Amino acid sequence: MTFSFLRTRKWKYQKPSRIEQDKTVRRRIKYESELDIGFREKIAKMAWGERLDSCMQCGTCSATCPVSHYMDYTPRRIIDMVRQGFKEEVLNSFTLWVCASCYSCTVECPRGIKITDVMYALKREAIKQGFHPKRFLIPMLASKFYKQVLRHGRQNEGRLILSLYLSANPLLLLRNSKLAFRLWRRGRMKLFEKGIRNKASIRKLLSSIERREEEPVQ
Amino acid sequence: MTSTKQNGEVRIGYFVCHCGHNIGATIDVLKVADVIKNLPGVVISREYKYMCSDPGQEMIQEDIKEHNLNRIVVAACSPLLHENTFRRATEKAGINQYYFHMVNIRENASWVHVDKAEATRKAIDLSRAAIQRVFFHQALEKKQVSINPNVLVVGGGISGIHAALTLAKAGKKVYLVERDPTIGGLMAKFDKTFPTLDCAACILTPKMTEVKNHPNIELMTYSEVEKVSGFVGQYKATIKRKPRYIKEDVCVGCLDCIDACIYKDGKYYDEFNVGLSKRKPVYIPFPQATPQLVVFDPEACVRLKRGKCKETCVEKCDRDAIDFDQKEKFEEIEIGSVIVATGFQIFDAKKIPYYGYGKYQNVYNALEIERLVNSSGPTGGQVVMRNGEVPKKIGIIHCVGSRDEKTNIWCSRVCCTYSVKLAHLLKELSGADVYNFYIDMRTPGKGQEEFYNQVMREGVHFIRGRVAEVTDWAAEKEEQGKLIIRVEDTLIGVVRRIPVDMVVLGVGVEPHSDADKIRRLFNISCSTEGFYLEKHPKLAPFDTASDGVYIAGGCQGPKDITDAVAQAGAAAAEALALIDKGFIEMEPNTAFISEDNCSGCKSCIPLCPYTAISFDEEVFKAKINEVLCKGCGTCVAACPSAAIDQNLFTNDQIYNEIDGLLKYEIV
Amino acid sequence: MELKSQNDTWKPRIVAFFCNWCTYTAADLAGVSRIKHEPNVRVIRVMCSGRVDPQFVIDAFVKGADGVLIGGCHIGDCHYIDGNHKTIRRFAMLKRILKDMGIEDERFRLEWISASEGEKVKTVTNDMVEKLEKLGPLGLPKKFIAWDEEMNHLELEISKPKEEIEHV
Amino acid sequence: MKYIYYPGCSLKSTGRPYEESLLAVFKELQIPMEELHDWNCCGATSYMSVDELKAFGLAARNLALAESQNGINGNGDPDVHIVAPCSACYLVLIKTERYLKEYKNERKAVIKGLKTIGLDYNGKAVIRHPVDVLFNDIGLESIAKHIKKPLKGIKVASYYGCQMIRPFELFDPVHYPVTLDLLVDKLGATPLDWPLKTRCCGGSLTGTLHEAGMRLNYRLLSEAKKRGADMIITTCPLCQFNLECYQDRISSYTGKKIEMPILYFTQLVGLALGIPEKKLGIHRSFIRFPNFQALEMEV
Repeated sequence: MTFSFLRTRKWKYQKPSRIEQDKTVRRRIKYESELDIGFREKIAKMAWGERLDSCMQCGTCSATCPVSHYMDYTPRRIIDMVRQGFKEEVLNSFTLWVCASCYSCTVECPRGIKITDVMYALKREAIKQGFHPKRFLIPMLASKFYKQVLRHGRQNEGRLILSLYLSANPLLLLRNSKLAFRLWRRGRMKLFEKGIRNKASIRKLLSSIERREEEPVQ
Repeated sequence: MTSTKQNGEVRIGYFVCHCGHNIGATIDVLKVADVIKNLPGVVISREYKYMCSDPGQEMIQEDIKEHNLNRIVVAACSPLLHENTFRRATEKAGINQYYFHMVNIRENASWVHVDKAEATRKAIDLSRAAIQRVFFHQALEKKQVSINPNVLVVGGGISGIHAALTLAKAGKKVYLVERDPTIGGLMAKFDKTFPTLDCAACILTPKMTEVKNHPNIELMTYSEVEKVSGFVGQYKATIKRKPRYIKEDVCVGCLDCIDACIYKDGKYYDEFNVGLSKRKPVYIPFPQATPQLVVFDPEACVRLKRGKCKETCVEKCDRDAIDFDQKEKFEEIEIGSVIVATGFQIFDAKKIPYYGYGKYQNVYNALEIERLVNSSGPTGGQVVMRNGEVPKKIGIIHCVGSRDEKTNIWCSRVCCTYSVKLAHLLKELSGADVYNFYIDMRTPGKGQEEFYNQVMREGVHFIRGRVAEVTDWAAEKEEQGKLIIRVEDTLIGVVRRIPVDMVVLGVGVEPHSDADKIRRLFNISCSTEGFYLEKHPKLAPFDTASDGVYIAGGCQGPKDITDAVAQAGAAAAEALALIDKGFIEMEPNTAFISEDNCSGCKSCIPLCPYTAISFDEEVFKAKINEVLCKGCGTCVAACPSAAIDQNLFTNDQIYNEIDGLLKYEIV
Repeated sequence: MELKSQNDTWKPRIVAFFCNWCTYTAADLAGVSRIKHEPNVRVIRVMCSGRVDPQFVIDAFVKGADGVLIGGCHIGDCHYIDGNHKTIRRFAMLKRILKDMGIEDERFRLEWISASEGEKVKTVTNDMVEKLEKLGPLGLPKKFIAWDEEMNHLELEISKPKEEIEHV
Repeated sequence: MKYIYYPGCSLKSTGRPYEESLLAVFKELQIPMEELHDWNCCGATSYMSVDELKAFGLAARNLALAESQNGINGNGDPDVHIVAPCSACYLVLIKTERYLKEYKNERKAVIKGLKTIGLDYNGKAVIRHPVDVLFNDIGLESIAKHIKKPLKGIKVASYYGCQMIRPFELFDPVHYPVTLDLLVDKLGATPLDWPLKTRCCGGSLTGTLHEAGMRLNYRLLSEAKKRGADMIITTCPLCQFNLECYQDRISSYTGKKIEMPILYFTQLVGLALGIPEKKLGIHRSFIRFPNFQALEMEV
């Protein structure tokens, strides 16, 4: 499970990237016992997921998505897999993390499904259940962000990226150092910034609205 | 209390139905029968599997005879469904049918409730109310109203034409009103019809001519129904005749005036060719238009706009048929029944901006393509795009405006097969590669699946996926200058960008934007989407809630020609059944005044919408004309001295119904 | 199946007057479509909502209804041209009278439900039941008994000294 | 009425020119505005991926602060208009407002949490985007009155991005927004009609899924260039950053030189209003925007 293109330095635009084929023969069958029957209900119960069941698999979401070609399962397939209880495949999929929250699918869906919000629900579920790939930048960014805001009440882009790259892949830091320098020279990057005045209040607020896991959303 | 009991001691028979599991599964029918048995007046209380079946009805009749019953209460389904069945059964057993009353414990209880105890309690309450009510029932006779045999058909599309011809052939006088200058409707614009590919004009024009020539049909084109009054059997309608500026009885349709017009070429939007060509201010919609009469467009004609023109057309017309002073006329006609066949309109693709209709010139809607591929169309059947080129690759998008919560939620039913048909025609005529983009392929009619299969084998591509956008921005060299369709091929699971030259939008159908106006004229209900509501979706798809008003064709819901014609025939047969009976039986639910109580206050008189109440100055009392009364009961509710009452819904009956419903708390 | 005793839990009871052409048909549609809703409404069919005499409504409250619902065609759709216009006028007047009688606003409701709005029958019913459950029982009959007793008592008090004289 | 300015984290760092120009323009147009005291991060998209309820709590704190900061208007109603220039903040705040309106249990939980830190939220705050304020409250006509230097001869591609116009249709049609184009037209420049004006720039993907982000930005930049745009204007600090800061890298990947000035729409408005470039933060741009006075001369 690697992103080969992350390593390519140059890409030739005119030629579409070669399709990597899995040459090994693999048995593919899904037994009912492997499915998580309650998964559909769980996701549907989360906020704004109520209309999951009315999906007619038209594919508008995938076609309108600007990043669907980086997904292993298109959003349409994710929706159906959620409905059918393919929990592991869904939570292991890149699709959740590639989603850039642009809301195109939500706007276009002819059945009014809030697909972006379903993706958020799946992201939360994946983080909670520890499903996302290790050292995969996007969920890491989310949790770094989470912690930074918890600590300072505000977020500092420079420091966020710095700590993200440090713990994920220090090489990335090197690659982006020039950009950082240019930003800094134009006064658009600060590494040190004080957060909000009353930092404790943020922690107090967030810990007080901790929700027990079983508590259903209505 | 005793005064209302016309036939001695009240002996009630109560029958409760299981309706198989429909009622029995939710309501404890035995318990209900048991509770009702002990109520005063009830002689016999029974339950049965299917009360409406023959044995069920026979049971009622036998009980009436055996136990000398004189009131019958049946608790079963909705009175709108089976009230008449049981009334007939009661009548057969020798007592007046209005001694019967029906309790709805299926639609109103067992089907909509889950809690068995509560549903049973509700059934008992409703039954108790009915038992108390029937004490006050009286013997009544149905009143009869004669029927005017003339029929008004609104809409001259294929449905209206077929209905009018059926009625005319049966010897009935028909007024066929059409708002366009010609009859023929949408079908006249089509080239070939699916799935048999027979030419629309070849099968439609003979029927149009027949309409024109039939002695029983009075054709009123370029006309609209303005006002309707009266009731079943005795309707009056006012028809607005828009001026054509042509003497209809003089013009022979030589079309010389069109040649003579000061405009050498067409300049105005051609309605028949949906804008693909231009017409002159004086025009005939299409060569086979019926009637063969020209029309002057008052918005375009120089003479009509400015009052001054060389009037070359008038010079040319040797029959002197042109009359610029014509005014709107109103005609009043009397009819007994109405068939509404106003059809549907196509969805306006501009409402979906991401398909680029109206923005990119080579995006067409399906109706435009029908004209484009038509051999008598603006290009003579050549598939030439607006930019003058012949397309090499064509994309046809299904479900445009249909199955979408933001536009129309319903399936338009015809688009799949007509898109397949257009794919076939476009491929045949232009040799282009044709791609069809569908969500679900729905080709349910006779011969349609076979047709779909045939077109698949012709090499038309079918891609399952709803198109997300049609744009002109190119990501690849091959996409330059093309329209790019972005879609997920859902069966493969990959997003594709397909560059095409021409995009055809398979637009859905929807109710006319002014359907509401017609609906109010005839007092027809509408389903939520705006199509006219039938009385019963299965058993009376051509009937409406207004007696004597029938619906046919596209105004009732999306349908193809086959179904529209079938429904039109059924509506005509239904109207014939009404007419040939000669009279109509009305519910005797009229209001009546007990003169002793009337104080002469006149408050009821302005309330009656049918002016059925008059005032007798001599005795200083109000009087109700039973023939005019439609039985709404508004006057009854308003009478301050309780002098007015309504048969079938008397005050005593309703008060006792209320009492029965709420009795158990005090018990 | 055991029927629960009728006093164990209080449930609001609503008397509904539905016009034959729109709302009654809508209720039938709700039935045919199996749209489940609260079982508290008891429907009385009338030809037009204009037939609903204000006295019917008062009578229903007096006999123990917790709420009264009138259902008619949308304005402009009346089968009898404008019967529902008359309903509105009566409704407005009656609402004021009921208010003076101490009957809360939510207990008396007028709704336009057309023949195709089966779903609306459900929403209106459930909504009304929910509101009435919050309000609690109206219980006019019991109040009447209490008031009658009170009146009797008062009368007794007043007539006590005269009692002997009258007895003679 | 005084608007409450909610800058969000980006406007204090990478989006500094946005803040500078926004404040300058509002000052020039005499729109009273005051920064929200002790605001905190809105949570952006990342918080939503970790814990939804907390994300709403975080955003609700700002709403509650705004409600307590602004008093009461003439009619006695609370009158709170929050101006959130960053599209992400704008959407998060709006989403929070709608969500708390729709879901009772969540509202209760969030308000309970706010009460522990001495705040209360009653759903009165209205969240506005500066585009919305300029277009609907101030009006194009009164902006036009302030124009000192019409931007004649510049072809401007307006880039609306995602979160300002989606998923809620608030002040602009979701499929084909027009407000910025009308504004550009009013400023004297030529608006460019291009189909990608609402297509995603990748958001934070440029930092995490680099290639995907680069490709998305390449599409936007090359399409704008192909259609002859002189510059792109944006309404969001992240969009601006993505479009501007990776141009050299995209050029080196594709071998095609792309030099497209990316301005905030407020900078463009400021230029037309005659505010000095320095005050608008134009000197902080990577790609120098050609002197517009020279362009004016050419026409």
